[in-house]
Amino acid sequence: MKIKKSTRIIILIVGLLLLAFPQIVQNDYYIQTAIMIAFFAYMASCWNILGGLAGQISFGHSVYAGIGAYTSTLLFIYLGISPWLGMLLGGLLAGVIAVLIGMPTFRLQGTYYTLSTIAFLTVVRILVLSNPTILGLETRGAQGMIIPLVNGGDSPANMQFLTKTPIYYVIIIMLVVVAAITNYLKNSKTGYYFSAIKTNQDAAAALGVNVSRYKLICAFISAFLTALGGTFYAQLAMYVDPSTLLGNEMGQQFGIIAIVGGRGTILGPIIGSLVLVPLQEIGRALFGGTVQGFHLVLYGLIMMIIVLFLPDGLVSLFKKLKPKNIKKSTNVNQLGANSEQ
Amino acid sequence: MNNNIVLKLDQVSKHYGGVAAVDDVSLQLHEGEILGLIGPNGAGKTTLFNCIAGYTKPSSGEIYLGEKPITGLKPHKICKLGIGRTFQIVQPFGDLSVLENVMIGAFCNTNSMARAKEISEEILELTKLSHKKNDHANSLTIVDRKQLEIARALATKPRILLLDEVMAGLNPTESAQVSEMVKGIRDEMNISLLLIEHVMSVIMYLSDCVCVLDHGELIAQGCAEDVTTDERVIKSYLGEKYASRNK
Amino acid sequence: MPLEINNINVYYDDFHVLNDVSITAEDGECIALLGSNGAGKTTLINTVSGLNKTTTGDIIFNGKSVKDIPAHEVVELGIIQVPEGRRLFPNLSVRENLLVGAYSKRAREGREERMAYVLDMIPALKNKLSRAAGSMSGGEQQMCAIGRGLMSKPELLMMDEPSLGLAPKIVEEMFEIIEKIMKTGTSILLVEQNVNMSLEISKHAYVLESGRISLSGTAKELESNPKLRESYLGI
Amino acid sequence: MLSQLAQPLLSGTLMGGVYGLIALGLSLVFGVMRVSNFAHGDLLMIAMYISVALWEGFGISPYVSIFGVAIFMFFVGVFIQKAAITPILKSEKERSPLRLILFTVGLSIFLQNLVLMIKGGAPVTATVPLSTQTLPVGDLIVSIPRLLAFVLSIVITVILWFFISKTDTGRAMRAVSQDRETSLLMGINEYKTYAIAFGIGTVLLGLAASMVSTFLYAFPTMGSSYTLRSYVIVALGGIGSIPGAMIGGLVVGIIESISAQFMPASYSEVVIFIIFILVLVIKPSGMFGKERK
Repeated sequence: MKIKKSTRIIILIVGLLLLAFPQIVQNDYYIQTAIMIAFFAYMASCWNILGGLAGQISFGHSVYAGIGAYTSTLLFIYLGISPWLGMLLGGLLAGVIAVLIGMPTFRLQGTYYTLSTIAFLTVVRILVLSNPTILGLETRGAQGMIIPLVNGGDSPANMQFLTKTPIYYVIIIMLVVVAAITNYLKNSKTGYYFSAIKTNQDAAAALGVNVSRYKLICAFISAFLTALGGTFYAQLAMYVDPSTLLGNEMGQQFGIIAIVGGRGTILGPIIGSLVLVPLQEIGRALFGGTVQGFHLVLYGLIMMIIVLFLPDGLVSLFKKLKPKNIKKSTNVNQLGANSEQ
Repeated sequence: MNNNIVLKLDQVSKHYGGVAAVDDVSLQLHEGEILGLIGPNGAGKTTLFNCIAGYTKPSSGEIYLGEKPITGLKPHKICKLGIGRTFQIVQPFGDLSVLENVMIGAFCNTNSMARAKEISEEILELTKLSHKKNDHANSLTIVDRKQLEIARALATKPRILLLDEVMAGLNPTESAQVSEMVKGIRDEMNISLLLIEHVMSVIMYLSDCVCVLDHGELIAQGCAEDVTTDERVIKSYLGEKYASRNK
Repeated sequence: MPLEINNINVYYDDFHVLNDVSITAEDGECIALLGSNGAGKTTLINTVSGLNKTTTGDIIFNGKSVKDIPAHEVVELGIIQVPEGRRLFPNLSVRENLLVGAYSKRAREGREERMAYVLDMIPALKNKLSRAAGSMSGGEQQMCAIGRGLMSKPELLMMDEPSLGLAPKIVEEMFEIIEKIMKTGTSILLVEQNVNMSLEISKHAYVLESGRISLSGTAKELESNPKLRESYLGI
Repeated sequence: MLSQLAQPLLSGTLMGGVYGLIALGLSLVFGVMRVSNFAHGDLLMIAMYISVALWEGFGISPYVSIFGVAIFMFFVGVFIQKAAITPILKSEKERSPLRLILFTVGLSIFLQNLVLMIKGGAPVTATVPLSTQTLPVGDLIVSIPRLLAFVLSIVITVILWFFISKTDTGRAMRAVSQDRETSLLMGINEYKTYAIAFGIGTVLLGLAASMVSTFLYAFPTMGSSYTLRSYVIVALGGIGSIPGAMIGGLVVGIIESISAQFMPASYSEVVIFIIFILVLVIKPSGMFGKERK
């Protein structure tokens, strides 16, 4: 797909700004906030591949983040495998599990599919919470695992960094990659197929689309990428525990951010994250951590409002402006053509 | 039309509960033929389509594509083997443009974006939708949607095309336009067609041969003129007494 | 004049289903609405019922415009439809289906007497009251659907393809019932494929073709008009 | 062995009756409107918190406040229906469950965290004098509040069954659930019927919440497990079936209670999930109920 010149310039400027951001602000708090925004934008984008492109709504997607984080951490602790490699293995495992769980549940549509995603997350969380070991490896149940430091935490080869700036660059790169993948999918056979499945499975099948196969492919990609985000989050906190990574809260947030921003678009999850994630910080500033759940109250409220009044998400506000622009430009062309005559 | 049989139904039945929606139907479609399928509402025409295209498995009987039995195969497999279909209620993939809609069909035979685009543009040329190829599929008028639906199916390169009431909802001018297009498809692409239609004039104009279904049964088969003067057919359409009185 | 339909136009999205259709019906007479599948017959009666909206013209019933009244309130005026394909509530018993027919305020009072009256009109239902409607034969279902319509004390009864898919003997039985209903002073708008039977019992008839009235006149006139057959079979 | 199982069988039956009542409201809403309500369990949670607050703040026993709570919940239900669900249903030509799923998930998150914000995450319960009373029956111990809850659940189910099968409104609800267009043609006001169905659904939650608040703990995140359980019960018993919901509730209650003999108590949701998968394999029709009409 050809990208317009103006779009390229915007991408270039935004890219440079993103690169320069840590140098400009030089403030750990702001960098940390930017990391969280980028992280949730990344996760919402991963969710969006399944929920937005193919229309399969999951509110238990954090289960794959948990699988990724636990896999890379266990591989690191027991075998000394670097999380850079571990995250890929975790991603593969998450993808395979997504396919296995998808085989029976993708036959469900709508309500019962969404329900099955929440239920699966709950089950995995309970199993991790109430067992001190998994497959003989110590996971310490609810306590979670602390990731041991290498060289005092200064070991880029093991995804451990002393300052926030490199972490920021890691997640920005991940975000760019997932946006590029989404863009690629949207402009490829696979993405076209996802879109067809989302609108009408019967009509898709009539055109030769193997519906169940493409749903599974989509689940694999989405789970794989989500798992990478899980490892990132673990390395950011240097800590893995079931109630955060496998919590309902995470599972809900990925979806909410994408839905509020705009399902099925590249920018939607990013806009959603830019709008919603700072609310967490505002909540923290207002109540200083004494009040739980504040930002989620707002998330829930915003989601209800968006679903009621702006079902295509915040992104559709921009799109509504677009047709006017197109009309204007054609007018200009016509004028130009006339004057040439 | 020649005598090669491209599609053969052998005593196909479909029961729902105790009711036979399709009852022991046998028919043949020849290469290059347009076969009309008519009958009153609820006669089982769409169910028969669903059996052929794999959306429902016949309770008994066999369906052959050429020599190959295809009974009970999944819809996407049947599409790949060369049977395209349209639906009574058209639903374009609304997220995509007209061209992209057709490309989904074209991907049936290619993985390349460029090749799919090429095929689709050819098809759009043929279906006279080229000038709208970048329009949002949801913004199309009803007649364009119908043509898009056909274009999408054509892009899968079918040997046989099943058209389910493509003229429904069109005014006479539009329906004449689509009829011409359907004829063009047969002549230029050598595709055999099976079409369900309510608008009789369309059936008369297009079909080489007509099958009449009533209560799931095949009650008449033959050339258009013969069928419409067939007593059983008139009876099923107009009622018992009318048929006998106007003999 | 109980029913007067003046120049209505109905669209589904951009599909023009009814094009300037006008129809009038007298008290206690039967109007036959003929035409092939897809001509717009069902759309027409659904518009009278309030399920579709007309963009122009008016529908007047007993001197009152009904075109902007929501479907569930149209029933209160005495207009009821017996929909195509029976559309009984399959898991409700015959008795319950009849009771739902008398759901409207105009019919709720004295509905037990009404039911006795309906069962008198359609004796075939008498010993099937406790059967689940969905488990009955097509003919029995059609009788039940007519009974359900009668329960609402209709002044105008619109029947959509009542003979569809029924055996000839049952069709005759049903037409006898329709004649009985007419004698009670209820106007009937009959949509039918069974041209002959419909023309036999109706006074006036209209033929719809692609959303327009292509022929109209007394039943006698139409019966001998060769164009009628043409519009059905296209020859 | 048998005597070992008798006690869990008994507790499971008692609890199962309450589960049935909770699922009934969902079954009604799902059955009549085909509306997915992911906030079902959260509405139960809200009602329980209200019961507990009335007991702790004003000393009003849940057994007294039950009707007040039920009436309040009726208005909550009608409000949700009129403010959100009806507009969403009206705005869509082809009804798809998607927006309702998203809306009710939003509602669920909102309610959960509102309670968390105001009351914190610690579990609460209304410890009334009756809470700890038991009744020995042979070797078995019957908890009196649980027995009461069970009996009331059965009574309410019978009343509801009577309402649905014998009254005009009940018949109208069944008619709408089977064919909404034809219901309109019979003079039934579709959206009014929906509001009543949703209202009754939340009333049932209010009644159940009041009864269980004397022996179960309420906490902000309890909702999702009740939502899941209710959907499983509805799939088991058949969408919209009243006796089905009760039987499904008893089945789930008993399975949970017996499996708790072999597993840690925290595994109850694992058990529900396993039942979910089993229902999916054995009785898929329960979950493939048409959501589009």
